[in-house]
Amino acid sequence: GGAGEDDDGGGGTAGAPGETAGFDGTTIRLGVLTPLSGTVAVIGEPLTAGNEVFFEALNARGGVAGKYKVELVQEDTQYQPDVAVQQYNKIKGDVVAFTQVLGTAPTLAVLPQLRADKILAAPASLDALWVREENLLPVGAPYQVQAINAMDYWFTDGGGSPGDRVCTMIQDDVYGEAGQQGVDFAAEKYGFTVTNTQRFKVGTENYAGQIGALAGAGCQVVFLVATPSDAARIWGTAAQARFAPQWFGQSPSYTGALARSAVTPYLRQSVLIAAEGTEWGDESVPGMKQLVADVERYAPDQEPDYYIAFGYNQARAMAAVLEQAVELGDLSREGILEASSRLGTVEFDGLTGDYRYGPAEERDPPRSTTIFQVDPSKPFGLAKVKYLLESDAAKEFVFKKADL
Amino acid sequence: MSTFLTNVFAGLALGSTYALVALGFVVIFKSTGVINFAQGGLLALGAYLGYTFSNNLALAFGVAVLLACLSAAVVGAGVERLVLRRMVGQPPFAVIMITIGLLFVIEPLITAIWGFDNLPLDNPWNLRTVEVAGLVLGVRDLWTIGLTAVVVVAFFLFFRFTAFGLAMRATAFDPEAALAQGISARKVYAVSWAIAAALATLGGITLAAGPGGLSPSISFIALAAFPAMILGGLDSPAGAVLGGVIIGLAEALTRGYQDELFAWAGSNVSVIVPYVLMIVILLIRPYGLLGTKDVRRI
Amino acid sequence: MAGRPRAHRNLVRGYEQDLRLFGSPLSRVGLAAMLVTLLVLPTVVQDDFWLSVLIYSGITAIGAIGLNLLTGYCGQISLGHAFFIGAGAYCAALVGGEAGLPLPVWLLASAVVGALLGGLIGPFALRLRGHYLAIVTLGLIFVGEHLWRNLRDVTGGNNGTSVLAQPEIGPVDLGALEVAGENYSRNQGWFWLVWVLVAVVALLAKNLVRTRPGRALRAVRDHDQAAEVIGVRAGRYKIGAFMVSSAVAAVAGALFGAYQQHVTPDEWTLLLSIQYIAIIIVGGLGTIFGSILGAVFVGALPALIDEYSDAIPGVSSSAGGDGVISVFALNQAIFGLLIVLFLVFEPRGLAGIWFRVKAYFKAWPFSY
Amino acid sequence: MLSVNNLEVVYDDVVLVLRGVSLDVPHGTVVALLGANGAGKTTLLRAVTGLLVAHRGKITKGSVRLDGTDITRADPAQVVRGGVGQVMEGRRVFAEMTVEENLRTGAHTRRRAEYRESVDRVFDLFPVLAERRRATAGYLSGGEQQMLAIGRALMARPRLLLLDEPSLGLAPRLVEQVGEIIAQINGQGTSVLLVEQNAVMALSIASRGYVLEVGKVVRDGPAGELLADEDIREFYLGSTDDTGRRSLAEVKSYRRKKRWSA
Amino acid sequence: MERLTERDEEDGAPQPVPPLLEVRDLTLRFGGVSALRGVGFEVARGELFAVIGPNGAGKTSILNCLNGVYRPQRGTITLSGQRLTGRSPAAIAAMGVARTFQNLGLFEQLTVIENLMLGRHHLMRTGMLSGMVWWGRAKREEVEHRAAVEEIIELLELEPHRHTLAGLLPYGVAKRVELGRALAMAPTLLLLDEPVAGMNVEETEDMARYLVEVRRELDLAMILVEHDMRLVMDLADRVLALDFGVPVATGTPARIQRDPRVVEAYLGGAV
Ligand SMILES: Nc1ncnc2c1ncn2[C@@H]1O[C@H](COP(=O)(O)OP(=O)(O)OP(=O)(O)O)[C@@H](O)[C@H]1O
Ligand SMILES: Nc1ncnc2c1ncn2[C@@H]1O[C@H](COP(=O)(O)OP(=O)(O)OP(=O)(O)O)[C@@H](O)[C@H]1O
Ligand SMILES: [Mg+2]
Ligand SMILES: [Mg+2]
Repeated sequence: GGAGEDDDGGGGTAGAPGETAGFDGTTIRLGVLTPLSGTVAVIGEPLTAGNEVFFEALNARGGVAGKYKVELVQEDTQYQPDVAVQQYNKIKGDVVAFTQVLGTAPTLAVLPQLRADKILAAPASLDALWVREENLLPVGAPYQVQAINAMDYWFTDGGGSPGDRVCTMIQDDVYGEAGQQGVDFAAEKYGFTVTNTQRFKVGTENYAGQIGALAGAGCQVVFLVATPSDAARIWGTAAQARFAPQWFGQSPSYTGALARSAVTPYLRQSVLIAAEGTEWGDESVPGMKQLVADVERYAPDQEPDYYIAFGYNQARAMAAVLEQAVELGDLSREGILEASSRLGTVEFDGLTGDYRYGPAEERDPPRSTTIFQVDPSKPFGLAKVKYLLESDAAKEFVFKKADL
Repeated sequence: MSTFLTNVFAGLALGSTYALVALGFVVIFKSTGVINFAQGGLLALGAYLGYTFSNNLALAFGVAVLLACLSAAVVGAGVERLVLRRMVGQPPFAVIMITIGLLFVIEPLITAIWGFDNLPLDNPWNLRTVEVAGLVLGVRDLWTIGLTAVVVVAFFLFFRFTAFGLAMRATAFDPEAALAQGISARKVYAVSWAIAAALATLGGITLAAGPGGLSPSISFIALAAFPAMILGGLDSPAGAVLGGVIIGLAEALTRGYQDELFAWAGSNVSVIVPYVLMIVILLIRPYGLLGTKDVRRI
Repeated sequence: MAGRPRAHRNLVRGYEQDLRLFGSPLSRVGLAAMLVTLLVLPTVVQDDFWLSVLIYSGITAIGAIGLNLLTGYCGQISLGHAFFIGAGAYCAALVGGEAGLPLPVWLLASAVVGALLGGLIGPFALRLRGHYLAIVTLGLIFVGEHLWRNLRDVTGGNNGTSVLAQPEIGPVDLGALEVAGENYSRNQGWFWLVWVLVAVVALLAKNLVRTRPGRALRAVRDHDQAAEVIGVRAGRYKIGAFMVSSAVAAVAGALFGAYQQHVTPDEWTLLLSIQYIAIIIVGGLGTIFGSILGAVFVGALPALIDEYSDAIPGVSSSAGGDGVISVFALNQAIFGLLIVLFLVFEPRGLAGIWFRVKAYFKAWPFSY
Repeated sequence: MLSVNNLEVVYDDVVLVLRGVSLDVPHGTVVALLGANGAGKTTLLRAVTGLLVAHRGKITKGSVRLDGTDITRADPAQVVRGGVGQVMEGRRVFAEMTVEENLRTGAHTRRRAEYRESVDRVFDLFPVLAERRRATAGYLSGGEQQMLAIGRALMARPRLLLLDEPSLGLAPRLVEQVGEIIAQINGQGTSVLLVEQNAVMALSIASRGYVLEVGKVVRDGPAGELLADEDIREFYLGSTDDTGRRSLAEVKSYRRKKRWSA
Repeated sequence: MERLTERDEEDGAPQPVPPLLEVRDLTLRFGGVSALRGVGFEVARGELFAVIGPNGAGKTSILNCLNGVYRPQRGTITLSGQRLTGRSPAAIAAMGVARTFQNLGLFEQLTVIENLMLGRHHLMRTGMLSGMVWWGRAKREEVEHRAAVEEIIELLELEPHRHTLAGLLPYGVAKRVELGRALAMAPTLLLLDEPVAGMNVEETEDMARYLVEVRRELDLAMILVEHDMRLVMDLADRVLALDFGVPVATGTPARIQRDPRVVEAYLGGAV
């Protein structure tokens, strides 16, 4: 006979949700598609740890709605789209939703199937593309917003003026383009022009040419969109070439190891990172306080890491969806999508801006960004310079449904 | 002018690394008649060994480099011991595939031991630069060029004054007939793999000492060295050096003038320039600049 | 039992009979068994994961047959297979997705595009030999990747593009098959589609290699000068082999894209080409059946390791796990190790083992 | 010098080629090994030098001894260093090297100083090679390549020389000459195992002969005896009686296929 | 058969019919080496023409020029009035020139049958697409040409080796398969490069018998390059002796055998 889709077991309103794929009546299983190997594993590992820490804390409190435990099913995507799709196929039958799909390209790759299978997934990627996708549950201020806020910071607090030579250096892919869009948008708003743009291929070994071009163009500000291993090479090359503009790094450009290397002095002097939330262990932010406590409790070996917070936030958003679904009495795929569209605003206690969910077309992501500087004395090597900056320009950024 | 010279210098430094890797390819090709796909893996392995010696064991850098070259050579010779000695007389395809298999084994081994993080290699060069006539030159780049020159000279002396080169060619062309002349194919394989691994290590360490630090993706450089080797002629050490320098220069110059001259061809044209150059030259010279022609007669 | 003396079942009465593909009773039984398996398997294994593993293996098998025609039969090493696979996928996106044409059309279109692109290698195939040619085809991968990243209209640039080509033939939609009131899942439909195509491509390829053009290909591989002298236009066949092989690769790419529904330029890399080479060598150079064996082996092995990695000590299968090696790394290492061991013990691949077993049983009960 | 005992060789784990062959090459002698195509002569030589490995062949039974030491399944390079030189079937010159380089590989096991003298001797024997010393070996004519293969084997100054059809493709005058060379080398103390289709030449310089057929020694004896043997004459020497030669143009369309074995 | 009686007993006198093959003034150089210098000869229909000469005299080079593998610097070759010089080997093969090789040019990983079928290649038309389809032309041609090949198998007594890979054949059998492949090409001119090298007397006699039978059954001319003087003397109609690429003498076997220059340069004390 056929292997048709599992029909929703629950259905209807209220009452206990029925068993369904990924839910056996007591435990809710969630998928995680993340790079546990490859160059982006430095992000995937801590980010997933963030997912784990949140759910373990939640389970310790009883679980979703106080009674359903959450369990994660993790698969390694190596940050490759095709592997992501294969792994997606592998576990989609065992989970009610995906609480993490890391990376813009892997998310794009599984999106058609998410739609066909009516499954909800939370992308670990801040692309603006996700805001209007029903099957996705983004958190945080999109990369575009980060870039706009970074520019705003430069002109308001950083001492820059629209006459400055602003340049970009971006990874030659989707992720790079997101940052570029933000800077372009800012250029229009603040009336500057992007003097020079360098694109590079992921994994390039030698950046002398690009750095030479940026230096040749007399760039005073460079917005960088990269992943940590490339960013390390780029800044190393720049340091060696004695090229020292004001760098702004898109959040995933940075990782803690950069604060412990030969280029650290250069980074302290020339680099600012545009990211979310606050510095590690910042007791003044309730979300961070809770996070640190949870990490100490549930993952005592875990080193401080910015990406833990991201995973933690994702889990929180997903937990809110699950609560809603349980309330509706339906943990089936459709039920979860329905719950997602009925979700209101989710607060992240300062770990990132609050997000107004609801039907995809009405979602409103946060517009706030924190500017950090490199400081080896801090855990994870980042010290906040400006907390939750929310520029007017960023508020004006409109999120459109992309034709994907 | 000074940007031009800076680019030329960058090209020379890059080309030197290509030359080291390409020489490694040539050594293996000359003794086994196949392209060694594991060369990139050996390069990464050597660089990581260097990291362990220099960072974890805190040895003097020079000592660490030497030890790394030696250990990599031992690994290379071990490959003969475990695998290649059984491949005498087997079709070249099988041997090529074995090198691919080795690559698949070496890479995960590296990540299992050293992880995926970008590691900073302790080295005396770091980001130091010197200024010569207004040009800012990286100390590491200078060392790379210098070391390559030394290696190349040593290489030529070795082949000039030993019968090993001839034994290698004989083994590559017809291992069985070489055996019949008393040439030990095993020894030839072991020595050439050891040499190739040591060359790769040197290339890997000079790269890892650069601004990029050390990550598993360092092995990709071997792909970029393919065109260098082919351009020079698969079996010609001199060709490898020539090819390396040409490709290095071409790549650095294209990168330097990407915006002015190559914007029409898309971004990052420099990534494909080595290949395009190689393809064009092969159309004119099917055996590269200095390679020997196949001998076939009926 | 008595009656007229009957000819032995293996007696061959004419060349025509001798030339039959499934001549012996045993091979006919084998054929029937394979057909039944093909038909029944997806209804037994309904699990989406395993079906998708088999679907990917089938698609890979098609591509591998193409590469084997070129490398195993015509002796031309190509590292550029991934390029043609990518081209096929984009072609499917255009013809099947954007233009919305049915399956036969987008498959055929990719085949044609693949063949034309394969013809581009022609001038090189005529002038270059062995490794030099192989590295030129490697260049194709890099130049191709550059093209894919920059031809944004077709490929979506780095974003990649959705491939919305549907597996529809006339009124039949294999993505949502309904036969006699039974509904079949997308993966079941795709399984049948892909494996029927594997069978068709294998049959076409088998016919090709056992007739005049195929013999010519192998002659060129074994001794191209002698081939010329007996009247085989070696250059023409080399180019022909490139065209056929890349056409088949493009078909595989089209299927890959349409099944996966989204493709990006990151997928058509050297690694993919190398995987194909591994498949045909592990399977056995110069055998069609070997390509299929190799594809299933190489496709299923990682899935198996993956599935049972929890049971292997020292393997970390989740973030922060305490294993020393990730599943993927272990997978790759085992894969590499197997390849090496394989070739040390059986340089002719899986097909070689198969022949050995056959030879052994032919001589049975004598050892020689 | 060389003694082969009850040797059995299998290719590819399935093809049994030698079925218990025994043979002796006493010190300082020339021994001829005759046999039809496919009898296993080349296989026997490969088994002696250890080159079977390159052909997926295995010694499954029996032993090979060189001067009393067991060299069954020994490493080929070691065997050569132990003083066994050989002319391989099919010439196997290194086509991409020059003539001189080929000769240098032949002298691989010897000291550099000895090279000059040996090379001069080879050039003496085959003046054509001297003329073409810088030519690429692969472009030589078939016969020239054969000369090179012989010359290369002589470069090692082996104690035991294995020759697999050295006269193949050589002009009649040279065949004679090769016979003389073998006799001469033998005179200088080298033992020779000679596989030849040119039985007249082989038996006239050998002291003893063996006839191999489908993997078994079917006849052996002093060369003179074999030369006189009826059957041997018919199959290897080509004349049936004393009335003179029969013209090949008149060979009958059917033939008696007499075999010793089977 | 009558052709053979046409043969002039004493001398290679001009034939009444125009020659099948005319070679004029062939000159071939490789760098400094002159392989051929002004070689010219004619071969009549049905004639067996032998070329002898010391090693490196240029015998194989003549054959290589004939089938287009080498391009002579000077000279012309015509077959039945059509120029061969300048054509590709494949084109020349299609005109009916077949060949065996001194160093075995078999396709080693193909079976004997497949090797022989390749001889029929230029007589068949199946292309890649029709080959894939099988039904139709491909099948028809396979069956038809297989029948022709089987005749050759029978003629050369290759039955036991039909499905053996050519690379594993004993040398003598391999030579026979090569002859078979050349015959399968249905040639008008057959070039044989040392067909009995490496064969013992028995095998040589077998080969001689095949050649004689082939001559009797098929209407073709042969050029035979061989160092086995017995074969040359017994089978050839006329002989060309070559030394250092220069024709030394042409004539009947008997005359050549007595020619002092030939004896001096080539034969030595043999024969
Ligand atoms: N690598 C191999 N694999 C399988 N069979 C082989 C192999 N090499 C040789 N044979 C078979 O072994 C038998 C003996 O071969 P061998 O070459 O020893 O004969 P030979 O006496 O030297 O013949 P020839 O006079 O033709 O050189 C032949 O039947 C041959 O087909
Ligand atoms: N392709 C080539 N390149 C260079 N020299 C060549 C080439 N082909 C032939 N020669 C030279 O031309 C000469 C004639 O060679 P050819 O092969 O014709 O001789 P042959 O008469 O057939 O000799 P044999 O009896 O030894 O086969 C030889 O000296 C050979 O070295
Ligand atoms: Mg032999
Ligand atoms: Mg010749």
